[in-house]
Amino acid sequence: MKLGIPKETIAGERRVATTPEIAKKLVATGFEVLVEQGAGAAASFTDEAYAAAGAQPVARADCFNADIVLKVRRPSEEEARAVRAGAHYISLVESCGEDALLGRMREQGVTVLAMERMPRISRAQSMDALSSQSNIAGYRAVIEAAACYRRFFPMLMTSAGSAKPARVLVLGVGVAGLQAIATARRLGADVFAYDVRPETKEQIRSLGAKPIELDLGESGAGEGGYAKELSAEAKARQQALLADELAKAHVIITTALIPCRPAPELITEAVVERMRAGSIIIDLAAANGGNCKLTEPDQVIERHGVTIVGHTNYPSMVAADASSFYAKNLSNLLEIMVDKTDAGLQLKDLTADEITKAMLVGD
Amino acid sequence: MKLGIPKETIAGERRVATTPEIAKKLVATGFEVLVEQGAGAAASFTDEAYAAAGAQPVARADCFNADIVLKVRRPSEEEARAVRAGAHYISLVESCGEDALLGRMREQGVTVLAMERMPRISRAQSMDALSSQSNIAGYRAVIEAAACYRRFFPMLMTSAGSAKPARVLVLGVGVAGLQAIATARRLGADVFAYDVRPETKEQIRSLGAKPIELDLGESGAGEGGYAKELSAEAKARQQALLADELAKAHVIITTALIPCRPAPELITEAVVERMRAGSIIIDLAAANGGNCKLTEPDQVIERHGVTIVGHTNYPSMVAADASSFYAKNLSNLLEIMVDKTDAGLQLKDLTADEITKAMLVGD
Amino acid sequence: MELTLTPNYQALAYLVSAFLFIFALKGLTHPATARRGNLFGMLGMVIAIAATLDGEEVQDYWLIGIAMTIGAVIGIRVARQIQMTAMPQLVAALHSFVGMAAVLVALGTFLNHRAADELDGLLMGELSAGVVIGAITFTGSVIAFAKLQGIMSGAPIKFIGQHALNAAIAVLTILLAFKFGTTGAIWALLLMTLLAFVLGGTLIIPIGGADMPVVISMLNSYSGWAAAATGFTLQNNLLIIVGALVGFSGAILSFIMCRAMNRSIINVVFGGFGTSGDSGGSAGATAAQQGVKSASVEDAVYWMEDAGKVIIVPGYGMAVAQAQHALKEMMEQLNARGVEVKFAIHPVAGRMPGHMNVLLAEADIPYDQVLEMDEVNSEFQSTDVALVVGANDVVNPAAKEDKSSPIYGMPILEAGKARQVYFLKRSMRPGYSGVDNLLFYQENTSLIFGDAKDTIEGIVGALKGTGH
Amino acid sequence: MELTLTPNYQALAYLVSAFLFIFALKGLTHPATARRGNLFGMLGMVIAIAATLDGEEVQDYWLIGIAMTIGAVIGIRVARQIQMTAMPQLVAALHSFVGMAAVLVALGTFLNHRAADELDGLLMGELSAGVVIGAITFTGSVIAFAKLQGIMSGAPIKFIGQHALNAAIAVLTILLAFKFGTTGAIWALLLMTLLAFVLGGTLIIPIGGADMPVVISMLNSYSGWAAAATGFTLQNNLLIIVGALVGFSGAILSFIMCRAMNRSIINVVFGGFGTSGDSGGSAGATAAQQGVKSASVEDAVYWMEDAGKVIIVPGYGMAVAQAQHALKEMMEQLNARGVEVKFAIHPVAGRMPGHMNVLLAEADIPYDQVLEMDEVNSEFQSTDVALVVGANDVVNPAAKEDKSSPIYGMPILEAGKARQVYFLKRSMRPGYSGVDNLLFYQENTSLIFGDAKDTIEGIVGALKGTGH
Amino acid sequence: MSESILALYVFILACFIGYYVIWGVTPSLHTPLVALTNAISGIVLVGALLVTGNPDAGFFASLMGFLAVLLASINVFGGFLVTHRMLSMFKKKK
Amino acid sequence: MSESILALYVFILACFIGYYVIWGVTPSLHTPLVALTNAISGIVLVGALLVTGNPDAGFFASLMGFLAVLLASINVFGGFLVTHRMLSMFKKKK
Ligand SMILES: NC(=O)c1ccc[n+]([C@@H]2O[C@H](COP(=O)([O-])OP(=O)(O)OC[C@H]3O[C@@H](n4cnc5c(N)ncnc54)[C@H](OP(=O)(O)O)[C@@H]3O)[C@@H](O)[C@H]2O)c1
Ligand SMILES: NC(=O)c1ccc[n+]([C@@H]2O[C@H](COP(=O)([O-])OP(=O)(O)OC[C@H]3O[C@@H](n4cnc5c(N)ncnc54)[C@H](OP(=O)(O)O)[C@@H]3O)[C@@H](O)[C@H]2O)c1
Ligand SMILES: NC(=O)c1ccc[n+]([C@@H]2O[C@H](COP(=O)([O-])OP(=O)(O)OC[C@H]3O[C@@H](n4cnc5c(N)ncnc54)[C@H](O)[C@@H]3O)[C@@H](O)[C@H]2O)c1
Ligand SMILES: NC(=O)c1ccc[n+]([C@@H]2O[C@H](COP(=O)([O-])OP(=O)(O)OC[C@H]3O[C@@H](n4cnc5c(N)ncnc54)[C@H](O)[C@@H]3O)[C@@H](O)[C@H]2O)c1
Repeated sequence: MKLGIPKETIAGERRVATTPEIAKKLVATGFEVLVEQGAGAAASFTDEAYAAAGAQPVARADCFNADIVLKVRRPSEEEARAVRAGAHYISLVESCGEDALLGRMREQGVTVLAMERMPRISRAQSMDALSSQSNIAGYRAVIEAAACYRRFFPMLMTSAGSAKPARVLVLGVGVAGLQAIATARRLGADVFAYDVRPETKEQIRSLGAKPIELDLGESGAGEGGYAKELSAEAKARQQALLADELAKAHVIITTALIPCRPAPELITEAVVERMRAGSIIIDLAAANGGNCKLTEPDQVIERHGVTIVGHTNYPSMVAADASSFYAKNLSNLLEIMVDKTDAGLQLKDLTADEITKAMLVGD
Repeated sequence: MKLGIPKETIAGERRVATTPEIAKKLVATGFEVLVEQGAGAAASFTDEAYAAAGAQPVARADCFNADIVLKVRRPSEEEARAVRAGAHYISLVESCGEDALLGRMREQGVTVLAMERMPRISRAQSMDALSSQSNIAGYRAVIEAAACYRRFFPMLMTSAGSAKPARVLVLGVGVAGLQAIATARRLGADVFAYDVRPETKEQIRSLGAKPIELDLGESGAGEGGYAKELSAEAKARQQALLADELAKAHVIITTALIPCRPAPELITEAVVERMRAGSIIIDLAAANGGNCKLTEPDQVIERHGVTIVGHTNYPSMVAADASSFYAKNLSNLLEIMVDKTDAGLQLKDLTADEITKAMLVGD
Repeated sequence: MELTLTPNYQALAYLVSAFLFIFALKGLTHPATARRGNLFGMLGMVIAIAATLDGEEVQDYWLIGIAMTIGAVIGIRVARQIQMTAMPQLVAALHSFVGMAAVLVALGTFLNHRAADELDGLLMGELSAGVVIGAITFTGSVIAFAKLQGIMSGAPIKFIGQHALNAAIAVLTILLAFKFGTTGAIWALLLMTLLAFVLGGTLIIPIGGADMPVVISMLNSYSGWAAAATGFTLQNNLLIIVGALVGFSGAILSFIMCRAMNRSIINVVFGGFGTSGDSGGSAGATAAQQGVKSASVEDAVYWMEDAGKVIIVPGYGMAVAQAQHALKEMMEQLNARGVEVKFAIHPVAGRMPGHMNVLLAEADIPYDQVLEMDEVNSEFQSTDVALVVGANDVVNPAAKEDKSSPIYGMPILEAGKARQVYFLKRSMRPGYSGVDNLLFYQENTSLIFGDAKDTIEGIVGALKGTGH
Repeated sequence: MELTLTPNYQALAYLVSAFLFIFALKGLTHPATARRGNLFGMLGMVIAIAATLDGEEVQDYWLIGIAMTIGAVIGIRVARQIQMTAMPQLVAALHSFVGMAAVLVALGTFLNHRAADELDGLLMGELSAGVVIGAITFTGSVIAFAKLQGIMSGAPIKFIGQHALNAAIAVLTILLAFKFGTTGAIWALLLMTLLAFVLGGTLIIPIGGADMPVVISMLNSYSGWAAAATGFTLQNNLLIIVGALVGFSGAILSFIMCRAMNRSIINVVFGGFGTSGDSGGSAGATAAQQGVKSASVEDAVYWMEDAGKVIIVPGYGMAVAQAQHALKEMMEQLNARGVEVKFAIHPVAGRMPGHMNVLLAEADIPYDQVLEMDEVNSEFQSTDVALVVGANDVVNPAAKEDKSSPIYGMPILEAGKARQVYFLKRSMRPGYSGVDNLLFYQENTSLIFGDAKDTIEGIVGALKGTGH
Repeated sequence: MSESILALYVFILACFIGYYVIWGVTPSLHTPLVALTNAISGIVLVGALLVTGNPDAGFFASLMGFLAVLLASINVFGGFLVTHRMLSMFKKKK
Repeated sequence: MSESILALYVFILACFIGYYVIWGVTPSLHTPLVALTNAISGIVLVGALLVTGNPDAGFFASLMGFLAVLLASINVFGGFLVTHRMLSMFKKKK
């Protein structure tokens, strides 16, 4: 069974869907691994390393001719067309509900599996790319904040005066938010955090940070560990109650997301105006509309003296580890998708396992 | 007595020689503080803040008409000429030995005090700008490394595989090196460090990192806590003995300097070739020739898959805190330079105090 | 004018014997000296018996020889053949013998003295004490034995007015003792003895099976007092000393045991009070009801301090308790004793990827002692103690065994394979997944209830206390 | 047939008195109960005296009344007027009185018994023990007093063959005791007494002044044995019990004190052995020579546990020892007792700017408890304990007082203004600047020698031990 | 001082020792300690011997003594042996 | 059993108690504890009283007794008072 790993084409995307280390494992399992030449370069994986691991560096077209095409990002029109009929296509397809492109692929005879539809059950944790990539985003967002901030994160008392610790506020305490908290704490910042889901309070404390508690009059806990959208009333209330905390912060890292909904707006322009000059907002929800009103996706802008960072692809900035994690998620998934038979690997019935069943697009 | 604080003109310099907070103190002491309009903008200090602190936002020419001109960096030709006769000029003049520009200023009747000539005695610690700025550089260099590195610094064991901790090697364990060690340790890296001065071993351990010991056959400890240049033989030996350690490292931060000498070359091209693809070298000695052969000042280059970062002005990246520290150093210095009399502030005999005596250029 | 000590060699032998008993008890307080302690005890007993037999009071050896031989044969046989698990019953049974022996000795002494017409009030008072305490010990121990052996239900048996009844019997017994002391009436003696037998039963019946260890220690203490009382009647100082020793140390030991089990001694001794007033019950009590063993900090220390290898399994509870710094210190203490310590990190331990790593790094635990699941799982088999610190789901064998469980299919850390498993958690509550942990019920598992940080600090303290 | 206890009320009073003495000693082992312990002691003594006076053996009250009044007046006066600093001498002096009293009592008893012709070997043996031990206690205490008071040089006085001489005197004394015991010869008694007086002197003279506290405790133990010996001669059980109690506890106390001072008890008791073999001397010994007080962990704990405010001054030594985690735990322990704990950070503490901040943050010490020099300096005055953990230059008053010092002009943390200052460092060595620290010599300063982490961990352990 | 009073002294002092000697026992030794204390309380055997050995003892007294010796002997022999077995179980791998 | 032997019993048991009672003393209480032990050793006063109070005592014996009572009294009164003063010094601010 052939696996095709093409180079990513979306601008700025440095990740790759498999690494030499994982390729070696896949080859050992019995897959034939075809990696487009140069696919791993941006993530510091050389073609030689892939070859050494038993994968075959091939031309782009050959990749798409595989039985299963593994990618990181949503396919482009060209890529969608390139996948052959009867093949399987797996990536973060970045779609919600109806999707013309994916519809066309299915018409073409391609089975599409969406990594972001991975169910949140214990058995699927090792395949959950959303978690693995969010984790990286949370870490990298703090590094970005520290790089942009014109002061120290930690408290330092020196003979040339004292640097006060940065007051970091993390909004949204999911996977990314927790890692952001941990990283900011490591750097010595004074860290506060807020989420609509009440169980996050203990989690925030478990990382040594301080939870902010607001009384919204309703719970934000939704299904499967995700949050649900708040009522209009509660949204307004949340903005108002958060305002003072936000204005006091020096660095804000927002990660609040609701699956398949626009990101909640937590930071208004009025709040940004109140912040100290030189403060930083890192908006991890930039791709979904942003948690800050002023955020512009993929742009770093300064408004009212506050730097607002709207990068949409943090995992890509940590391309090597992000690729490793993603590749590991894929290989764990492939493991439950195939049977080893005497006649080589055989694809299982994907509707029989609740995991693959949930991932199938359009069924 | 008038203090003039002009805006810095060197490209990329974001610092300023006083901050609103320190300006307030100086005003309280009896100084008249003239700050060029917009001088603090790049460091997030607004003209309004200065005005609120009692300083006067003035035009550039007025600044240079002051009794004492305070700057961060070496004066440009234009600035040197602008200082009036009888006035004092204080900054990091960045000169060693004979210096035509400063000679002309003295001929002009300007007394020049070099901040980098601050003697390393206990009493002068609070005025030591080299220390305060090196400290910032050490911190910021690690943030830069984390931002460039395509993997995690810390060890993380997750359901999508484990990230191994970055192996960080710090060369030169002075003020900057120590802070780099501390910051890298905070981020969870596995930190090693090396210096020619033997007393640094205990200091490295005191920050939880591991010292690398080499037998050079001679000690590198020089005067006043600084290092001295090694013999040619010892240099070669050092390069050879370090090579294996360097090749194993994922992130190298070099800070090795010898006052008024070119920076020692510690990383040869051969070593860079041996490093894992995606590794990072942050060369804090870039301005003095670099500790790495390949470093290009003010450039980020990639050679043999290794990213070599040659920024020369890290403090400026943390402009707000760097300015605060520098301003505090200056104000502590001014305190020992003047007497409060009924007739206002009076300049003391600068040759009478060992500190100011050592700082005077050309006497 | 010469030293007049010679005829007193028996007294000196008794003194030596008393010494040996003291050292025996002291020896048993620490594992390193425990076996030596027992030997001291045996030696003390041999000397005591020899000195007594050699004394002028003992003239008739036949009966004694026969009785001792029979007793020895029975004692050694039973002790040899008993199952380890039946030890508590055996001790209870042996106990009843001491109680009965004390009663018999007191009665025999009475008969002897009456025959020699040497009765006086003091003597008969002492006699009464011996008889009563001995009798209570006897029936009490018999009941304890029956409960432990399963002949009688282990559940506390209660009835209304039980305290009143006990009090009434006790008062009556004392009155009879007074009557006997002042008149020497045999009927009073016999009735008193009878009542004391009854009292032994009514005192112990209401106490639940879980408290039996404390009860046995308590009865132990009684038997000491009985021996001391006998000593007074016989004017034998060895009996007095050893009786007092056993009596007091037994009482203290009961107290210590209660404290270790988080029970009040009053509750245990007056069974009825405790169990009825217990609202809800402590974590330990709940655990016991469900067949889960709870343990104390000292138990964990006992196993860890001389272990070859200890593996720590941290989980979300470690993070909640912020126990990482304490764990570091515990690791250092163990390392100092030559114990190898490793941390086993499950990929999803905690609530975020790498949660444990962040905290262990904060506490400066060396990276090479922190192992991934795949690296470490094969090591549990050769591990003496697996210390599960606030983790739960990640070591739950249900993930492997129970297909219906929501965590089925998740790989786990095989902590259960270690020789001893200690869980440090606050309650029997499940973890994130809400699934009951099957490992709790495993033979080699014990739970130490409480906040993980407090418990670890307790362990560190105890480790420091036991300095080698 | 009735109870025959009544005539024994004196014996019971003695028993109560013995009880009280035991509780008195127990009470003095912990600050919280110490004063109550002393009261128990007084009460015990009052009961003992009253019971004795009321006994039938005492008939003549006149002499007793006069002697006790004089003794009481002198005793109370001296104890009231003595300077606190002269306490040790006073105790030594009081001690000599006990020794002499024991000698006199033994001699008096001999005379009384001889008059009544009741001498026997056992009695005279006991008498000899009382006389000899009492005499040694007397001269020993006199010498100790002289050394402490400065009448005699505090330096250990040694001469060749001193151990041989002592041994010879001891053997001779024992021979004389035997002679006396078997013959009752007065000359033997007197000569023996004389030799014992000499022995007391020759035993103590070689011991140095620094060891005097231990010596006094040792002599204390002797006086206990003397009292017990007297008890045997007088067949008085109170004297026996209390004598044994004082004798043994004094011996143990000497041992404990030696251990706390890191001295071997053998060295101290046989002065000559110890001091000659002492190579170099420990940090504590060096400190003592330079007039610097060294203290133990428990001392620091004693002052901290009930303090209102403790300020910790960390320095480079904390970093070297990596004591930050232990400090965090100590802080928590103190906070739990309601003690306010702050960290005072000097701008150049450590070896890099912010060195302390990095480490304290690692240990998760809350930022609001970490204060800059300028904020905190005014607080030392209202601080009970300043705990200087591996810092040195940053608290050295030489920076303010000594113009010639290289650190002159550097602002310092004014730790010296706290009520008590404890330095945690390994030696008397100076810090980075190489300047001797004037604060060491201040009245309220003590040094606790050892690695800072070990010391802090010791403090944490002790704090846990003293749980309220 | 009467012997009874002295006996009382001895008794009380022994109580103190009983009090002090047991503190600090390792919890895992609780059970063996109970077993040992039980074995030691077999010291009533001494009393039983004195009753039985009394040449003037009547039939009933002798009978009681006989039974007492028998029972106490079981306890003494069984008790120490049981303690020994418990402690052997506690021997640790080293 | 002879009284001497019983006295020996009492003596030895008291030694045990002396041994146990003192462990765990706080170092800062070492000196007060020495002072108290000293005061308690003034118990020889009881012996002195018995010698002096003996109606049959001769002159020398009475003299010795008298001196002994005097010295022991100084110790008793002075000792407890000194201990008390030391402990007062130890009283903490609260
Ligand atoms: N790592 C991730 O990314 C991630 C994300 C989401 C969910 N999860 C899930 O989280 C679970 C992680 O497993 P786990 O074993 O680490 O945690 P767990 O199964 O949730 O168990 C944690 C245990 O810690 C105990 N605890 C809580 N506070 C404590 C304290 N102060 N002192 C002592 N014990 C305390 C609790 O018991 P008591 O209440 O009795 O004390 C609880 O049983 C897995 O089910 C995993 O799927 C993981
Ligand atoms: N902060 C900066 O940027 C910087 C840079 C360079 C120099 N300095 C200088 O460094 C000094 C800092 O003052 P400081 O008070 O922090 O340090 P310090 O004066 O150097 O004193 C540190 C003390 O710690 C003790 N110590 C070392 N290891 C120890 C251990 N394991 N346990 C216990 N004690 C230990 C040492 O005494 P023992 O050997 O007796 O144990 C030493 O006296 C100043 O003189 C400052 O000028 C500072
Ligand atoms: N298999 C598993 O058990 C598993 C795997 C991964 C994650 N999870 C859990 O799922 C949960 C969500 O994870 P995620 O990071 O993917 O979530 P996400 O990325 O969808 O959202 C990020 C966070 O934003 C929060 N948020 C949404 N609206 C908000 C608002 N208005 N204000 C403040 N915060 C708001 C959400 O509560 C969430 O915590 C976490 O608790 C995580 O532990 C479970
Ligand atoms: N007033 C004071 O007491 C005071 C103030 C500031 C700094 N200092 C001390 O001065 C010392 C130097 O400080 P700095 O940071 O300004 O030094 P620096 O910037 O001049 O040099 C940085 C480091 O590079 C090292 N180095 C030089 N050649 C090397 C080689 N070939 N290989 C490896 N390392 C080499 C030096 O030893 C030094 O540690 C430090 O110990 C610092 O603590 C003292």
